[in-house]
Parts: sequence; C-alpha cells; structure tokens
Amino acid sequence: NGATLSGLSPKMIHRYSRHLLLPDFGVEGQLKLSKSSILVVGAGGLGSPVAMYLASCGVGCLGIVDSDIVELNNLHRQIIHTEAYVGQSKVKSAASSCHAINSSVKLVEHREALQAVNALDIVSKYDIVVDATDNLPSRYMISDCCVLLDKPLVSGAALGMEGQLTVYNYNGGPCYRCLFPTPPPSTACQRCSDSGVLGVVPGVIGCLQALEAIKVASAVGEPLSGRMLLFDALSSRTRTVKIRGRSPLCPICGENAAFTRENFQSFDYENFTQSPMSDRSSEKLNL
Amino acid sequence: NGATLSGLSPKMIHRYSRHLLLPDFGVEGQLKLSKSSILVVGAGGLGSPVAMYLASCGVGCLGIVDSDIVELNNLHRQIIHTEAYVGQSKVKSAASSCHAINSSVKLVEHREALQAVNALDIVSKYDIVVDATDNLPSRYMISDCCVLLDKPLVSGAALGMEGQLTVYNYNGGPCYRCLFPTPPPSTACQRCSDSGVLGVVPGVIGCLQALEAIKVASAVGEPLSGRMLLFDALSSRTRTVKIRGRSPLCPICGENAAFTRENFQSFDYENFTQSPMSDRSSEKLNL
Amino acid sequence: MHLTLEFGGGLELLCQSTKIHSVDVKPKPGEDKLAMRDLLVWVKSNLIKERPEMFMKGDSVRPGVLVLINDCDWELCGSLDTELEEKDNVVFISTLHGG
Amino acid sequence: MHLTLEFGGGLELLCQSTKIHSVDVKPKPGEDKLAMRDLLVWVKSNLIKERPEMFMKGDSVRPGVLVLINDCDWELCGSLDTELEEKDNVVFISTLHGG
Ligand SMILES: [Zn+2]
Ligand SMILES: [Zn+2]
Repeated sequence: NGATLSGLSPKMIHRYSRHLLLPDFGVEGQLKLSKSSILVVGAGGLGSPVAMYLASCGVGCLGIVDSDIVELNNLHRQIIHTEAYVGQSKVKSAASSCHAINSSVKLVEHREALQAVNALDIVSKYDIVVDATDNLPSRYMISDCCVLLDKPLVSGAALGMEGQLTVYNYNGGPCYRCLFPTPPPSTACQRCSDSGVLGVVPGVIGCLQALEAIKVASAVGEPLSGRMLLFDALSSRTRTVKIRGRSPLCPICGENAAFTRENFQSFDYENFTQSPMSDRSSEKLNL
Repeated sequence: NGATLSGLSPKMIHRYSRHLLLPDFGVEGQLKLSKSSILVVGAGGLGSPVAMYLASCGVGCLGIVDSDIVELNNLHRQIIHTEAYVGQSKVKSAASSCHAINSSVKLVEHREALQAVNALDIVSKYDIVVDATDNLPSRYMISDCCVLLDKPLVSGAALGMEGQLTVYNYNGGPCYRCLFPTPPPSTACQRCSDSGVLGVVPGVIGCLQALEAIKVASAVGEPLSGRMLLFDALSSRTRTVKIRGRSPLCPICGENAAFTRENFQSFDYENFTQSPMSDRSSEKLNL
Repeated sequence: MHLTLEFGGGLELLCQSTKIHSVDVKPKPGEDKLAMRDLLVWVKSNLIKERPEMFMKGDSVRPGVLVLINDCDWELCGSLDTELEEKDNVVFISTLHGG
Repeated sequence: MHLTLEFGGGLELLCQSTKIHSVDVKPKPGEDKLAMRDLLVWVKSNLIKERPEMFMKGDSVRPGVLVLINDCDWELCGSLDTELEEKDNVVFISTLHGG
C-alpha cells in the first residue's frame, strides 16, 4: 500500500486515520482534499462550522473573507469566535481558531468585504466557494462571480427556525440567477438582525455546507446540485427537493449570456436588489 | 415589556438578542434555557458541536463527562479540541473551549467514565441528557439510567457516512430498550475506530442533537420523540421516520418493569452487549 | 380535490403562522381540472390573511418564492399550467438570505 | 409486485454495497399476497451476498435492525405479518453506535 499512501505523511496518516478507513473516501479522498483550496465567504453563523470542519478535515488551503468585527450578540451562534475576540476582526478570530485545530492547513485571511470590485481577484485563487453570507446582494454577486470563473458554489442560508442549502454552478447545474432571475421585493428580505435566528440552525446548515464542499473537493458522493435541502427546526423535518436545471435563458450562465467580467465589476448589486450588503448600520433590537 | 424581560440581565438581552427576536422562542424560551441543566456524555465527535452550541446558546449549567484523553486522530472531527490539548483530558479541553465562548454558563467537569456505578449520582443533577458516546454498552446504560431518573435523552450516532438521531424517554415515548430489547451480535458493532467516519457527519448529527436538547429545555417545537432521523451523507438524503412508542412489555420502562436502581448499579452492560465501553485498547489502523 | 399546502421561509406569516394546511379545493364551475394558476387565486383568497403582495405578483408567485409540487420545482412540470391531482402536496417557500 | 428496498447503517455491505434496490417480487405460488415474512426470505436468497446471519435471525431480522415500511416502523403495522402493497418502500437499517 506504500504507493497509494504516497502524498500523505506519517503524521497525516495518523491524524486522518478515521477518514482513510472509509471505503467510500479513503486515501484518494484525503489526498484530493489536501490538494483543494476553498474560500468561505462570511465568518458568521454559517461560516463558523464551515471553517472549523474544513480546517479539521484537512483541506489544503482555506480562505476566509469578511470585513466584520466580532460582536457580543454574534456569540450565541458564531461558535468559531470567543469572548476574547469581541471587537476584533472576524477573519482574524476565525483563522486563529482554525489554526489551533489544524496547524497544517494553509489559512488565508481576507479582512475585507467581498464586493464586485475585488471578487474576481480573490475567488480566482480557490477551487470551491462557500456562500456563508447573510444578505441578498452578496448572494447574487457571489453566484455571478462563480459563473464567470467556473467555480462550484455551496450556498447555505438560515433564518428564524429554518435553513436552506444547495450547490450552484456545479457540473452543468443551475446558478442562483437561474432560480431567482428577479430579486424579491426588498420588504421580503429579512436578516438575522431583523428577525432573529436560533443559533444552532446555522450550525446545522453550516455543517451540511462543509459536507457538500468536502464531497465536491474529494469527488465523493452526490453533491446537492439540482436539488435543495429545506430544514425546519421546529418540527425537525428535512426535505430534499428537485429544482430546475440551468436555464438556457439565464443572463449569466445561459447559452447566449453576454455578461462579462467588466459587466460584473461595474454591476451595482445593492441597487439591483434594493438591499444593502452590510447591515451594521441597521443593528437594533425592538422588543 | 419590563416584566417579561425580568430574569434576563442587560448583558444577556444584548448577547441573546437574535433569540429574543424569534416569535417562536423569545424571552420565555431564553429564560427556560438559562434555567436548564444539560449533561453531555462524551466529548468526542458528537459531543464537540453539542457542547459548543449548548454553551453558546446560553444553557444555565452544562456538564460534560468523559474519561478520554485528546489524541491527534480525534482532531479530524472533534472540533472542540485544539492541537494544544493533545494528551490532556477531553473534558478539561472541552470545558475550556465552552468557557471561552460563553463565560456565563456554569460548566461542570466530570473527568471519569460514566458507568453503572456512578451514573445515577451524576445524571440526577441534570434535567436533560445527551448521549454522545461511541459504544453500545454505554447506550443501554445511559438509557436505563434516564428511565430510572425520568430524564429525557437526546441520542445521536454517526458512523462511516451515516448518522441517526432520536429523543428517548420523553413525554411517554419509547426508551432505547423499547426499540432494541436484544443487543445485536457483537460482530455487528462497528466503531469509528474500526470503520472510520467522515468527520463532518458527527458534526451534522451533533448540531441536530443540540437543537433537540434546546427544544426540550425551552419547550419549543416538536422534539424528535417517537420519530427517528436517518441521515446519509453520500446522497445528502435525510428521512424522518415514525418509530414504535413505549412498549408495555419493556423490562425497563414498561408497565410491569421491576428494574430498580440496585439492579441498575449491578448490571453488567459490557457482558450484556458482549462489547467493551472503552475502545482505547483496540485502537489500530489497518490500511 | 384534497391537497396539502405548506408555507415556509416566512410565507407562513401571511397565513396566521400556520405552516401546513390540509384543504379541499374545487375546480372552477364548468371545468373538471384544477391548474396551479387557479390554486394560486384560491390560496390568495382563502389562506392569505395579510400582505398578499408578499405572495403573488401578477398571476404568479412573487420573485423569490419557490413552488414545489410533490417535492419537485414547478418549473419542471409546467408552472402555472400544471394540473393538480388528488392528494398532491404543494409547497410555497420563500428563499432565505440570512446566516 | 414492484418494491423499493433500501439498506443502511452497514447492511448495504451485505448486498455488494448497493443501498437502493428496485425489485419485482412475486407472491408464493397459490397465494395472492406478499407478507413481510416472505419478503425477508426473498431478500435473503436474492440480495444478501454474504454473512446472512448479519441480516436474519430465525424468521425475522437480527436484533439491532430496524425495519421501516413507507417510513414507518414495522412494529406499528404488523411486523412479519404486514402485507405489502404495490410500490411500497421498505428500509432495513442497522442501528449505529459510533460517535
Ligand atoms: Zn444561471
Ligand atoms: Zn422501554
């Protein structure tokens, strides 16, 4: 077995032994994982378990992008941050936690907001993108960017007592715009800061996002492409539904799409969705 | 609203604001959570997210019981432990992580194996028990103990690419023995150390266990009693199935059950299941 | 025709926070079939108690709402023209953006 | 009779690691119904390729295996005597203990 283990050091063989034992994963899955690079957009409720599980499982390179600062009211769900980091950069805090779990993973800290002007540069350095953001304009922007750069996108969302999960732009599957060509009215766009969220709900969805990213990176199993998982925490019911495929008419990924990198960089996503990317100005609690 | 907020300090109102905003949870849910005490049995793959999410969400008292030492090959899935704690007590490591996330939670460290001789003493101090162990005799022992002390039991398991979850002994629902009166042949009892486990699979199940514990503690939603969630990571499929209710003939929780605390304390669970509680002697990797 | 209708992602707030509705819906007089187009009108009149513009826009659902018939995106089976069958399950779910 | 049989929790290893089996099973000659009792015998002869004692014990499944008929514990609908119907889904799943 010396040959098949090449590429894994004795320390890796020990650390990941429970993965290597898996017939469906094994040495090949671990090697692919160790060569993959994954970008996590958002170090919040979803990003916390995503980054921690991707670090612990041994991806080669893990990038984290976020411009936010850790606040006390994040800690009820954002388990990657500790009280000691309140007031400091979320990316710095998240990278520190990931490094403590697995110092052999290369961590890249992007302490800035992912926006149309910098997204192509940042995303192009990774194989897979995980959307762990909390707002609508970022979701359109990340999906468009992933189509332009041909990167699979693991997209999760959580609000209140519900969560949703799917993989976009994978293996000929749909992009976010194929499903949602027109943004919803801005009055329909609730955030965790407006409506609340039970802390462990993004935990469940974030773990499932990490799983999908691992499956894509290691080429194991069937990723949730063309399917969407819907989770209701109150009833503990989950359904996996079949969703539409890539739309030939999609303005971004369709057959005659004429959306260029230049179009992307100058596209005003906040105006398109009538919704802001950052909610720090709207933080309030009405009881 | 001063009256309904009584019991929550201004700092708690700030920290848990995203919970308080939830119509289905709110101040009442948070207050109940802050008054609850939960015991997590096992600080491993399942126990990691369970303890972290229960600490972050603000339970009043969190007990963790485990006699194991952190090993490097735990870290691919046990995200509560860092490299710095390899060689040290899992309970010490887990409590330290939970304290860093939320210093207002009372943490109780039980650095010992939960066994028939000490289980009644330890479990009686808590309202809810989470079974996050990795072996069959512990599962029977914990369930029997929870029946004797009338504690709801949130039970999760993960192996390979699959996970299972249910709540036992809740509101007249079944106990573990109602479902599995006879132990399986010991050759059917695989562990993570024998067969491997994809690290994020106990992550998914552990988050779902934390959710069920939160629902029971806060009296919100429908806990998974009389139902079982089955998760297949390869296909990302989940099914929630209806399982049998409490069996009138159950030797532990049935109508004519004569199983006493004395019987419990002298019951040999390892002999009953023909399977050991600790697997440290059998640690090996055959590639 | 007996149908199970489910609302999620916040749409349940439009119908008094009830997520699952077990309903009987009759086809329009003179017709023997019920299309999704007709069901939407029925839902708007019978179940939606507030802000109907958060449910419908024109004769379809508003942008951002997924419609699933028996766990399958209605875009795959005819959208507004889909003809419903006895015991069908129809889910209306608003897409979430939080995290 | 067309049935979908699923194996999980490690039981799929007994049938060449295939989790989902779409099968046609005939009732015994002279009978017009198929009971779970008969299905178990059919599965043991036709799908189980190794260690049959990990699937059955006596005329039922071995301890530690849950049987679900259309997502419902077979203990709730007659166990071995349950009569199957066209297109039923039967799951055999071994309980897990790992963590
Ligand atoms: Zn598209
Ligand atoms: Zn019982």
